[in-house]
Amino acid sequence: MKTTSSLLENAPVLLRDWATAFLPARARWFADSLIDIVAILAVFGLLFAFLTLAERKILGRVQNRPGPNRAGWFGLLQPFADGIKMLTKEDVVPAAADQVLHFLAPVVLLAFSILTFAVIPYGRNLVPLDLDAAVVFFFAASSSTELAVFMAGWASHNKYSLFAAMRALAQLVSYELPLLLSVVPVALATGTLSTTGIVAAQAGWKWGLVPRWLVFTPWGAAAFAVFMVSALAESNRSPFDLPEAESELIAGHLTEYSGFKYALFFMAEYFGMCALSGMAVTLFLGGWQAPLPALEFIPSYAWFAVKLLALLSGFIWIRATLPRLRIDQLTRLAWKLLVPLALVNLVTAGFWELSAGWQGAHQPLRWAVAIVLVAGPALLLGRSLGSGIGPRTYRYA
Amino acid sequence: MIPTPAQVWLIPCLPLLAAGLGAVTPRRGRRLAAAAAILGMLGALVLSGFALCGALAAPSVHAFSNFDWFALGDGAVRLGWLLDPLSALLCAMVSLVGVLIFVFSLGYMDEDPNFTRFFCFLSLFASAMLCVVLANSLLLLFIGWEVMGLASYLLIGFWFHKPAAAAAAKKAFIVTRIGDLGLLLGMVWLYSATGSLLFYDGGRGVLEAGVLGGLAAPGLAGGLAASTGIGLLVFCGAAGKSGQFPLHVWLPDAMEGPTPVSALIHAATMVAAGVFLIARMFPLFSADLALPSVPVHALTVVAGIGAITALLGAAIAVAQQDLKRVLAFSTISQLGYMMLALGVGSWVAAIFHLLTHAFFKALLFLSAGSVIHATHHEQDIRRLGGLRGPMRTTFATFAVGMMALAGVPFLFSGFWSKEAILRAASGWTVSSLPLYAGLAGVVLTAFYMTRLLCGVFGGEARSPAAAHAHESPATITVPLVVLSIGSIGLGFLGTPAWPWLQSQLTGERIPSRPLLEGGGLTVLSIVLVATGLGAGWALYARRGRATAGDKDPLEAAAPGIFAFLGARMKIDEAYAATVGRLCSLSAAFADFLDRRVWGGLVAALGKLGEGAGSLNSGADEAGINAAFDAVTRGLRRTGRAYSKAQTGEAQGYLRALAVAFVVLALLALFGGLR
Amino acid sequence: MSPLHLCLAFSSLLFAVGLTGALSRGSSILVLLGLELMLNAANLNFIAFWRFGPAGSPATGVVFVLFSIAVAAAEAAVGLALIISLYRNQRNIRLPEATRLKG
Amino acid sequence: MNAILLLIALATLGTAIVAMSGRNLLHSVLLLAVSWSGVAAFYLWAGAQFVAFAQVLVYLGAISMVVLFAVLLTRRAREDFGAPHNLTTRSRFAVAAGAAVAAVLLWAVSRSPLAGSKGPAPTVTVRDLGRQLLGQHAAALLVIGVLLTLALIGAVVLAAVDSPDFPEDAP
Repeated sequence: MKTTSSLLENAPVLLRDWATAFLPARARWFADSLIDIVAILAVFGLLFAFLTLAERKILGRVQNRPGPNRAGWFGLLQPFADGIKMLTKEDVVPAAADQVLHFLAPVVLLAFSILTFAVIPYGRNLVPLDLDAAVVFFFAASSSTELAVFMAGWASHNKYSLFAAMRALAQLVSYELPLLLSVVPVALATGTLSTTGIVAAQAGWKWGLVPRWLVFTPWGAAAFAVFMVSALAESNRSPFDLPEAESELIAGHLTEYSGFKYALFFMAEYFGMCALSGMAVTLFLGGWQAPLPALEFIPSYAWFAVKLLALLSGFIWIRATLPRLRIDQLTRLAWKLLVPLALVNLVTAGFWELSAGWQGAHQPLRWAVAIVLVAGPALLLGRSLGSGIGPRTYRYA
Repeated sequence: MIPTPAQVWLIPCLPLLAAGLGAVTPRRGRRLAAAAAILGMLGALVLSGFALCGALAAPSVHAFSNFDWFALGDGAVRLGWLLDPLSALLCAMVSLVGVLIFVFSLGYMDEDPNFTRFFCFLSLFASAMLCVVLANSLLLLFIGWEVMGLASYLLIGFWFHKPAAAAAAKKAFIVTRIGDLGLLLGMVWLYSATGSLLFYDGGRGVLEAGVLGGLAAPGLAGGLAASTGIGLLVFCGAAGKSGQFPLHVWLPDAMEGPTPVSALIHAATMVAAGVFLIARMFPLFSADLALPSVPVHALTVVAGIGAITALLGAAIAVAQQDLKRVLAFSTISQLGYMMLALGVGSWVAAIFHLLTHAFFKALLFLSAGSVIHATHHEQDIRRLGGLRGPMRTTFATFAVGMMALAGVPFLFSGFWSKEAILRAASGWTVSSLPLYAGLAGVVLTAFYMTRLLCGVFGGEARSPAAAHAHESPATITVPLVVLSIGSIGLGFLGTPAWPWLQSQLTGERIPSRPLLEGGGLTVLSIVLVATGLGAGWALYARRGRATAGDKDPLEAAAPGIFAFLGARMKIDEAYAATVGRLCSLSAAFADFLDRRVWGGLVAALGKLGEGAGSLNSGADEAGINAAFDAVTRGLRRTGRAYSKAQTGEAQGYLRALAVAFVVLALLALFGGLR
Repeated sequence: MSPLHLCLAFSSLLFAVGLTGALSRGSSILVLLGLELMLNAANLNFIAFWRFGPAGSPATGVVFVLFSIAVAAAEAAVGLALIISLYRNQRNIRLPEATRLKG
Repeated sequence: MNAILLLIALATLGTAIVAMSGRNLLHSVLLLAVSWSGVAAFYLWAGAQFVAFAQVLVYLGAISMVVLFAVLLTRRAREDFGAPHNLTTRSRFAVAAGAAVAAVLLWAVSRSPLAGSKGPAPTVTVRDLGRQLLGQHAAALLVIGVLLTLALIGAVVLAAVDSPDFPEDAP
């Protein structure tokens, strides 16, 4: 992989070095990281803003209506309008609420969500923190957000919000398992847990045409599917948006929040979505690798952005089409389909790695066996999912 | 169409087939069984006739054909068939006499309900006898020997509803079985010594010079040769079967069977088998003659026993009242003569006498049969008499048989064969006792035969049955006539002037010698026969006996001896006294031993066990258990004390842990453990 | 005072705090958490010795901490299940009152 | 170098003590979560990144959740958390025992001759850890796997089975 030396490619790094050149060595690391943080916040803050707009626009188009187009040209200023609205709204806090926890919940949630951005490689050498166990760091941070959800649910001293918090926790905990399990084959294939290492392992093209991204391997596709479904559930999006579904428990564990804290919760949710899609891109779609050798002249961070936007639009599209799942269907999907599939995927990945050396006639055989190992369990397990339409049974302690 | 040795087995096989057929035919298939039996015997007769021509064509050759019976280890048990003048002659004699007797039994057994079964047993017996005669292996001979024993048991006990017949069959079977044991031991010894039981096997056979040399060596204790030992054992078997002195007791009782059976088995064939066996194994018997140092030769024993039996048989026959018993004892005495001939070394004379005896003794028995048939089973001579008038042909044939047996000179075969024996006995170097016994026998034989003739046919009918007697039908009288011709004609085959039979048997040319070349001996025997006949005629013909109740003239003369002889010299009672009592005594002793001694011992052991058990439980109860309970009680008390410490409070335990940790740490730090 | 001694002191104090908590509090959940603290103190020691122990020590300390974290997780799960069944049988989770299992 | 250590130690110990003595059960649980993340910070300071992330993932992600669930499932009424924190004889004895243990441990630590090397933190990459786990400690890994499965299945059975003594609890 020849390192492109085009100006555009190295622009961000050069810019940053230029800015911190005058500082003494010791402080340079501190300044660099400060710049990184500001850059990430700016980029993803804007992305969050326009993402809300894009979402409402796309939903509108899907439902054959124009969507917000009043604020500014074609509604482009709508997010800023929402922002101002949120800031000016009164921040009501329930009297009997647990003041400390009530305030802490959004802060902790946002802190951990943003923490996850530290390890995603945006460009060829645009990674804020190159850790050896980056993937574990990412999932450690993302799994800590559950505490904040509980705090929010408990602190608002409201039966419904506690109830909703419990449901959200059940969903988050259930989907954390398939999320982690689907990532394990990637580590198995690439041999490392550092995100830059994973992206480097997906460089190059097979027969000069098909990039070596993991998604194009049979187990990769299955793992990508499981990862995306779990990511949807982890970020409480679309079919799994039971906690803050309007028709259900008002706004779930967010009912007692208003004004800026409510905006913070939304921002944290979108950041979670972006982080998870970013990780999906890194793990399965080859991070900032270009799809074709010919297109290598386009800078790496552009490719990362294109893929990220593609996935985000996928999220929104799914939200527009799929109906909401009931809590028992949701957990049954996780435990009876996704977890077993992820485990079987481990086996397929193992087979794939062991049979890497097969030549000639064995190639199609290898693909056939892998496909059967992937499709078989999916079909078999999928059959029984819809059968549980019967009445729900609740269990007390 | 001369049958080669390989096809010789067909001769015994045909009667066997007939026996098989007879066995499966139901009781009412009378004609079928009879026809099968007779056809079987006729076939055997024709085949043995052809075999005889074949054998006589090459008299010196022992043609044999051996085959493997079954595989035994790496080798195999081999049997074989033998065809030489001896076996051919015997085979022809057996089948001829057999056919005649089968025809006779057609008439005799006519109204018997078990007619088919009788013919089945007869055919079985005939095939066994032929098998013995033609066997080239002692084992095959032994098989035939045993089947003959079985057939004789079945036939003697044919009217098994009569207790006497059943007892006689058992007695015959057991006594012959004792003899057969000796034969079996001899056979086993022979097999272990030589490794094969075949007589002639191309050099390796038992009777051939090569092997005999090994046997004849004086290896046993007291300088006895192996061949002598084996010979004596085989002689036991022969003695048993041919009714020689110690084992003859079964033959008179065997007369309980039907007369054709007595004629065929207890006159012509089976009893002759013993003599044939020794004649067949003569090379083995005579092997030890060459050894100077052997204390006793097998043949001397044979001669001794033969002489005693001859004398004993003749003496008892004189005092018998029953028609068939007299003939039975006469057979025993004649067999004694044959054994005597064998003992003195001339097996050819023995076989010649065997052949002639077969014919005239069968003739006598069948005539007696016809008498019994006519007088409705009246066998006691005291009640018979005056039958010469109504039963002419039977009287004539009976007379021919009597004269042949007595040895009336020149015309009858008995005289020539007896002369041959006496001449051989006179030539014997060891001792001349057998000669004197033979001469005494001649007198006695002539005497008791005339007594019988006059008793049955002379004088007046002494019972109503005898009075109403009338001549038997043709099926009975025709065989009688044929046999009488045989009795007369056969003698001329072996006269000194034309010794055809002797040369055929020995295989080398014997020069013809003048007719009376025996000189004084022949004249002496003629005189003795005349004296016997005269005495008989004097005592019984002229004065005779008026009524059945009168005493026998001889009895009047010597009542003590007559009674002693009449009771068969009390040999049966002697056996019963000695062997019988011995068995019952040992049985009683064994029962006592079993019930009292061993039973007592086991019961004692049982009691001992019980005592030990009770002792043990007592000690266990009082001693060990008590101590054990005490210990457990102590344990339970301390256990309960400790359980108090188990308060159930988890944190209590944690506190205890902490305190213990602190104490231990202090100990470790300051206790100088460092 | 070398960093190793400081770390060991820190872990011993954490251990002591955990022990006191487990001993003093009535609610069985807190006792369980005290236990977790003690376990964490032990892990501290492992990493301290791995970091400041004899040079070039292999990563067995780290591996052992991983295993002990896993065991602690399993122990917490089972412990809480026990507490729930205790609650079901005894209507409250006060440990001093749960003394049915005694001699 | 030591300053950061002192800071981390202070934070962890402080939150631990407050958690243990706190009245509100939920507050103490959340405070404990903070003290666990303090321990994770210590691991980071000591250079064992993987262990730190694992600690955060397991304790904050999993164990605190389970404890919170347990707390919610076993509370009868609101006031349950406000248990009066009276210094009974039991807690006084507990503190004494704790202090004694602490004293003994500190004494042992201060007297221990271990010097401890000054060298830089030996870096342990994930690949080495993986190779060690599946090489030298493969058996232990398998046992841990079995232990975890059994423990969790046991926990589910213990918690989910309806107790015969209180039938009214069954759904």
